[in-house]
Amino acid sequence: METTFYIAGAVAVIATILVIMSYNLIHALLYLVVSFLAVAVVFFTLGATFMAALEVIIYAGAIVVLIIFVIMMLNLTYEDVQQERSWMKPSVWIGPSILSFVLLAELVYMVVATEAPQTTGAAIDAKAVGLALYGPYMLGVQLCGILLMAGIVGAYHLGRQKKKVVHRFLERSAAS
Amino acid sequence: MNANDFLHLMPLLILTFGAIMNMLVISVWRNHKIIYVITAMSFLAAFGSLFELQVQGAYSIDPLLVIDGFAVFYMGLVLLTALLISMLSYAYFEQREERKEEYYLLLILSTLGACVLVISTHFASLFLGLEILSVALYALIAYLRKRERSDEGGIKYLILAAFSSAFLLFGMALVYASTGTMEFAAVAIAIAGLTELPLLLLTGFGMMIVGVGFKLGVVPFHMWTPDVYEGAPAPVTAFIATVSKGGMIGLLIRFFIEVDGFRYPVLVLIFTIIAIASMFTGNLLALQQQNVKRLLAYSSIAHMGYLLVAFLAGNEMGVQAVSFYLVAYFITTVGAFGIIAMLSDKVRDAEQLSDFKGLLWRRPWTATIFIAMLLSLAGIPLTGGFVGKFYILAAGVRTELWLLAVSLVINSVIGLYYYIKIIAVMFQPAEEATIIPYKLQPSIYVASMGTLTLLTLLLIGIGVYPTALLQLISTVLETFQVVAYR
Amino acid sequence: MAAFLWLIPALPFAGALLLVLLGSRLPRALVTAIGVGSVGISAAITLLLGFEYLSERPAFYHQELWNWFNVAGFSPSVAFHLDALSMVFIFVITFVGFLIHVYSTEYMADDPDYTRFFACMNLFVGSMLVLVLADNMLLLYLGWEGVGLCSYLLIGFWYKEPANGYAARKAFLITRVGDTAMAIGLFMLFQTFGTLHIQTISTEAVQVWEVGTQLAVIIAFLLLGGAVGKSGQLPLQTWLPDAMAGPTPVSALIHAATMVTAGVYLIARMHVLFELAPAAQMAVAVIGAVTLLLAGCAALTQYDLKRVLAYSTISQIGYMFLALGVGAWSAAVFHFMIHGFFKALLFLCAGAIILALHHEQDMRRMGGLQKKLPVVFWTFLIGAASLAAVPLVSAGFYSKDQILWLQLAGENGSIWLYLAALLGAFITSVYTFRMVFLTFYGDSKTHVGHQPTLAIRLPLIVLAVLSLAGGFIELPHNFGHVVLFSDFLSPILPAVSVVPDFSRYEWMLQLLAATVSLSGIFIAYLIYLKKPDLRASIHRSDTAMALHRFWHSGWGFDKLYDMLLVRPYVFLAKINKQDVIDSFYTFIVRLSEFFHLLFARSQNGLLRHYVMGIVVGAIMILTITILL
Amino acid sequence: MSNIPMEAGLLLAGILFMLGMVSVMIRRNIIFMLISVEIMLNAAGLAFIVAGSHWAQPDGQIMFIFILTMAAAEVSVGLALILQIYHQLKTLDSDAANFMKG
Amino acid sequence: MILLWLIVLLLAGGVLAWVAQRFHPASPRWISLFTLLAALLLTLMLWSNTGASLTDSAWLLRLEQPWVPQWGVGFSLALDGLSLLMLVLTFFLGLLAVLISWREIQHKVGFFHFNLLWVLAGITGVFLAMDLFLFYFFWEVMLIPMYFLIGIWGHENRRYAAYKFFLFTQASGLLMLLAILGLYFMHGNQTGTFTFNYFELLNTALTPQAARWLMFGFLAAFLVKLPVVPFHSWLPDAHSQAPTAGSVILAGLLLKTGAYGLLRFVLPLFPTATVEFAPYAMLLGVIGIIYGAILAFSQTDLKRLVAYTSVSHMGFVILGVFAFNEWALQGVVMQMITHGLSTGALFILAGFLYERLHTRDIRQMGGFWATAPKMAVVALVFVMASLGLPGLGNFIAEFLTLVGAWQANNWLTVFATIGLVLATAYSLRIMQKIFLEKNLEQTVLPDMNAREMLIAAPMLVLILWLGLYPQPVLDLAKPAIEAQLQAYNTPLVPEPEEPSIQTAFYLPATDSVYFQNLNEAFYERK
Repeated sequence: METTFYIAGAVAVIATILVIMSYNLIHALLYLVVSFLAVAVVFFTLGATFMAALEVIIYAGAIVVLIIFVIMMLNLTYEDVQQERSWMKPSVWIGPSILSFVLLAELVYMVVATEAPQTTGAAIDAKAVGLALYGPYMLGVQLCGILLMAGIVGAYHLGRQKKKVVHRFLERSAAS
Repeated sequence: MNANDFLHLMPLLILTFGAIMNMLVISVWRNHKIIYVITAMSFLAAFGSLFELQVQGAYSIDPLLVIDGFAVFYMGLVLLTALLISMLSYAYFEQREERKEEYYLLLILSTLGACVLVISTHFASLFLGLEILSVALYALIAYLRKRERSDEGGIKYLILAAFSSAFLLFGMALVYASTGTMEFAAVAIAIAGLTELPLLLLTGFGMMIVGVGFKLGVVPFHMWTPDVYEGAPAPVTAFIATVSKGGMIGLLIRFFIEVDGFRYPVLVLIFTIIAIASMFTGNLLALQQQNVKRLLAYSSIAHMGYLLVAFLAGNEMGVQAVSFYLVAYFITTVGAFGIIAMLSDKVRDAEQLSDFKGLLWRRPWTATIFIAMLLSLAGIPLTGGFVGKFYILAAGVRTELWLLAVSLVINSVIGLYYYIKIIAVMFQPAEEATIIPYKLQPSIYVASMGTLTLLTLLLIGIGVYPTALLQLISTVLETFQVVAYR
Repeated sequence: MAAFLWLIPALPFAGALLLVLLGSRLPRALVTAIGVGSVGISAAITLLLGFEYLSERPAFYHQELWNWFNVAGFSPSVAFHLDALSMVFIFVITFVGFLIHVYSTEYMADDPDYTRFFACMNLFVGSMLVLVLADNMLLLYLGWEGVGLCSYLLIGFWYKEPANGYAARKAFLITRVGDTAMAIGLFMLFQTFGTLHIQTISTEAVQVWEVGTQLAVIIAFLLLGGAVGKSGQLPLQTWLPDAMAGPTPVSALIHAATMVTAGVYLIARMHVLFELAPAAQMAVAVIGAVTLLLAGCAALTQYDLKRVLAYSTISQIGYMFLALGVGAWSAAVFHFMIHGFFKALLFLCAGAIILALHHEQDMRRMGGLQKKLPVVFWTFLIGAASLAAVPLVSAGFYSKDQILWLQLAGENGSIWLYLAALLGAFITSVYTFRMVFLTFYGDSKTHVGHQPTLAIRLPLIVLAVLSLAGGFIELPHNFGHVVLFSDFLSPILPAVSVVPDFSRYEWMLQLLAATVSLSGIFIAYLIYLKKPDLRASIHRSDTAMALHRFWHSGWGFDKLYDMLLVRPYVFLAKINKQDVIDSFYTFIVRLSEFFHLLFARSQNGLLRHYVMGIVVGAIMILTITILL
Repeated sequence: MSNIPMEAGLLLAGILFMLGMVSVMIRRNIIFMLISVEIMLNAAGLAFIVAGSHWAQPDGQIMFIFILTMAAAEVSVGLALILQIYHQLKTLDSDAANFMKG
Repeated sequence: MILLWLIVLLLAGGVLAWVAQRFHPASPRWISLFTLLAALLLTLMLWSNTGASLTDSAWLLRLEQPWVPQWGVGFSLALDGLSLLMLVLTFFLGLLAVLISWREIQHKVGFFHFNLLWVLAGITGVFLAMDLFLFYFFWEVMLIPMYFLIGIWGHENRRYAAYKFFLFTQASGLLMLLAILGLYFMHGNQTGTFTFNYFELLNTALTPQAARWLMFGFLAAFLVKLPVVPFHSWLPDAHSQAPTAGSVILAGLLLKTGAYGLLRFVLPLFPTATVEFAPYAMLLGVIGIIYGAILAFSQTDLKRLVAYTSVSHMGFVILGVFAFNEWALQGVVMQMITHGLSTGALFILAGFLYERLHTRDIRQMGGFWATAPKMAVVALVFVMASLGLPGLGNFIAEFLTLVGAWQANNWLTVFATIGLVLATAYSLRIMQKIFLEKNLEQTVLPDMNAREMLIAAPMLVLILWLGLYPQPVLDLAKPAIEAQLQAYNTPLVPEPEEPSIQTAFYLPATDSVYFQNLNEAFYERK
């Protein structure tokens, strides 16, 4: 189990690095899926099987697909990849990387330096989660509903195009 | 969940109900006025239901929420402000957007998020409340889709808010990892015995501060404020400045006092630095600003710094001072943005300093209201802002936070400079107006001006006779169980 | 009659007030009536009061009008104190003042500001009377400053000429320097005695202090400062020659007869204090001696008729100081009175000449007036004789002789002071008759216009009589021994104690003084009338001319003060016109603006940078957590 | 069940979080930024699950569900907004959305 | 209650004036005129009624109403001689301010008078408040309308001046607020009752360290307002840019609030700290006297010149306050009143000149005596008052101050006295440049008209009256001053017996009794 955890973790990290470094959006998204899948494996090793499934279904599935849809709508081309490449100059990424590294170092230091109370991890099955979710966290679930409602209404309002604009857009995409 | 729980959640239920009503009505018949009325009514009803709560001690709905005096006060504040904003919004959106109905829906949801924030006692409810607030806000900020600035503000806010939410979440995870619980009270119990906090926990707190600090718009997490304030429609800006920040403040106080963070010098130091940096940065940034909305954004950074002074006082007086200050600040901010909304035309908001040239002679009453608001921000007597600032200083002096108090004083002076700069612009010789506000229907105009006048009177009322409000605050806060005041 | 004491100063004040309030609407005759009449009635009351005083012989009259104020025991009153000393002074002030007022009616007749002139003159007379009648130092100070104000107003009377304004300001400022010293003296007096009441101080001082107590010396010096300023003595004498910018009657009244002798009055009034402070008293004498020589020399070289008289005034007051310095109080006061007569006379004559010559004041352009202005000539001659102390006939001889004699014979006297005084007497007669010869003899150079009428002649004649006869009320004891005047003053001013050994030399000394005086006249006659070659040879000599220029400029004091005080002050004021302290605050403003710009650049609108801002904040927070 | 130390799990979460953070900072493409934020949120969720597994409580997983919900809502609004911006500016460059500054 | 009505009267009058402009453009003038007249009469009535009650207690009237009981804030007003004098001055100068503005202010008349009356209301409140919170409240209330007065109706550089004025006073005021709060909590922690009441706070026992800091807080506000030299730089700008009425109120009243604050709060609250600080304060005063005089001498802008003379004159105030004896304090009170009159008058004259010439540059003036003799005489009197000519009120003030200061510190007093010489220099320069010399521009300056004479005449009468018979004023202020000094020591000098002069002949040495006491006391102190 431990080995699986470490391997999956390594895969997740590498895949994420590749997400960061790739210039092509679609490639990046594919790596992202890999990363999510690896994380799902990590969940599995931690005993959160239900969450592993959710990770695959919603993150790797729904969200990424949503993004891909949008990318398709935007009709990105090779020029965009070139542009992406031109944006990724060392001068751009060195500073933030150093900052992040500092922050990571601090985080690592803190995590390692802490003597966390020793308890053994235990698998939490879907039933326990479900009981808790519809027990004490009942209200939370309802709030989630409201959250989604806000998201939907917002996305609906913002995403709605003026007819004319949509029309022109279609025209142009047809022409190209 | 039992009937009593429902009763205590009545304000939230009413808001949800209002939102759903709105949605239904929109799907049947888009009508601005009806939606507006429903919205206002649901705010009003939610506010009214607060009186039915009759809080005796704290009523807790384990593990997520608690309804106590503090919660009632902050909810009331949030709801009233939202009501006022919705009233001002009507005039603003009437002329601008062909689809104005969703705005009210989002406004209600957003307010609901803020309400959840102030009554939450658990990381989960904190997070959910915050996100409801944020997600609704993304759409609200970018609501006027045709304005580039509106979109820009929206995307900036979205990315940054999600970014900071990630920090908040990671922090919460660390705290959870360290203590094994996500309830405020349990966290407090877990660390109660410790004289020194474990590093993991501190890191968690530290990362949570990032998230909280972002919402409050304090230095160094302030950079979104001016852009979002400028980009958002004036009523939404008012909403961000008041409801969103107020909700966060309420949460911060509840959490921090519950875990008694004042015991830990690290946290106090961090907040002290943030407070001082916010005051100076905000005020200095505002100094030569020509855009009134941006200027108010910068000034809000400074005001959050002021609030932190009272917050850091960490005593009962501090909490009361924060509450009082918020009331005054809310009235003032809503009033100021209300004026901006009133003066705006169809294309852009009246946000350039030059738009206010000679306002005192062109529209004396509007100008007078605005002057009152600015003076309140500057903390000049006869306005609530003065009493609020006084209270904050008093709280700070009581705990002998001399450094903070002196910074506050210095900054009040810097702040004064740009507030009176606006006033000075207003009494310059009248010129041809560069921005001609949309002619409102007389009834709407009267209603809006009436609202603003009411706000002004309220502001002066609490400035001249703060006793009643103080009384209210202290009675309401009595039920708020504070672990340990210094 | 004593009940009317208050009327003496009040009347001129009332006159001034009336003229100020109604001046522009009154006909000229009424202005004259008010202006001259108020002083005239004052003079009359003074005379009546004087007779009463002489017959009753009380220690003093006292009249309290009201309590000025009372703060924690500091309670000066507006109260008048009339004793012999004040009597002499108010007599001179009102009487000479009246004559000069009369004279002015003609002298100023053509001036458009006739009313203003009389208002100021009346105000002056009132203030001066308050000065000498005050029963406490504070009220005295009121009069003291009041006369300063009037002096300022009258010197700058013809204000259109900037030089006149300058002279006026100079007079006010320089005297104010002395007044400041005096004010400090008053603080010290008050601190010691708890009152500024003069009589109380005089009585208490003797009990509190030994002779030579340091505090007493300091206070005496400070009061001396005031006296020196007002009386144009060294080192504050430079304003007086310039003060001649005012109309001539003003010079006669203020800058010759009355105000400038206020210093003499002050010292005489506070003589108890000065007796307790021998060092200060010695200083008075030395100042007097030096001043009289310096001013005499300066007078020798002046061409402006009035400037000669001005320097001569300084010099004569030097004599008074000399007398005061050796404790010859009554001699000083006597000389004051006589000087008041003859100097007023000389000035008025000068005024008549100036009027006749169309405001020509340069003696080199005069000459030959002996025939054309006979009355003026004769009266002037009498005045000059008195000034030069021509023996026996002139009043000046008696007053000055007394001083000279007491320099040697007085207890505090010394041979050096005597010699200085003697030399001064010589110089005096030289410059006096230089003036006479240059003005009245020789060829006529300027057309004579206005012939004096009664309003001018009458004062001249009266004063001339007084200048001749005034001396006979006090004659040396080897020579008639009339002591009316010193007797009159004796209750107030102690007589000087004479070293008895000197008595037998008195004759000799008088003879010496007379000789000196006459020889001075003779030398003036030689140089300026008889032997013009002599004069030309002096003019050819470089050293003589350098000396001449040096003396002409009043020993360079003006230049010195200008360089030491005025210029640095003006320079300081000029460079700091914008107030350096202000720039400090401007700097703060600039600093905040700088920070504003700095911070504003961070707000560059780039989303990535904003994210970075948050990250930096997170790093800072975590760093703090780790480090602490 | 597992003997994986909590530190290891948290470190993994931390590394993923930081990677996401770097990405937000270095990318100019708004979609990339959004993706990066998702990575961060996912990392935070991982941390919750690690902690929950450590304490053997379901709460961590429940938080993960909430995070998931929030991420979904956020992505939907975000994408809508991005679409809108793309139509306004014809680019996904976040630096182009730079009208407001100072 | 009458005290409250005074304030309410002014506030209401202000609002009425603003509103009334809609109905008739001239009505605001009349409304504020009558309001102030009523207020003045009311205070004069108070004065005339208080002859007997003065002796037993310093306080003539008190009003205590709860305001914010949670904080221990009361609406507490009280009137003693000092306040009464200040009120009379306030309303008198206010009345004049209305009269001067009669023709000068032609636009936004209503708003102008609104601001004018509200400034005066704030000032009245400051002079009456006996609750530190209330005091601070009024202290700030007077700023805003003043800011408007300068900023709207001022001269060319008015905005800059208005900012400067506002920022300086606000900054210093906030420091005072800190000190007030510090005092409040120290008192509260000691006694358990948290209150801002002045009379209660007087009994606070402070450690020397705390007292020092709190005193500095209070001083900050008062010294800036006064102003004392390094903090004076707002004043020349504010004074020279304000409209005439504004200048008069600034110089005549606003500066006095600083002096009043020193007397009322700093002295009694921190008796030990002030004694410690006294030499430095007096030094500041002397620096102010001399520095202000030098600056005044170099100015060419008439109003700026007069403004700097204020700096110089206010140096005497701080010099006197920190001498801690009755002479000096009486001198200070007199200085407050007479400076209000004399400088006010000079500003009014500057206003008259500006109205006629549209310049304040004295280099463009000269020789106006010929055509405007009345104005010249008035100017002369007030110029002389400003240089401290005896017989005019300022002399009494300065002399008493100096006498008092001399008892405290000899050398500093010497330098302060030298300031009198410098005062002569700049004062005479005013006369010289405006009324004397040649009239270079050949301007025919119309003399003062009846309205202007109506303004000038009372001031002339008052300044003369104060110079010749200031006793009523001194009597009125005496109990108040003694009360402020109570914390220091019992008065040095026992009450003198009335000098018993019945006859025309003076009986010497009646006052030797008290002179001896004084001497003893003095040497003991040394």
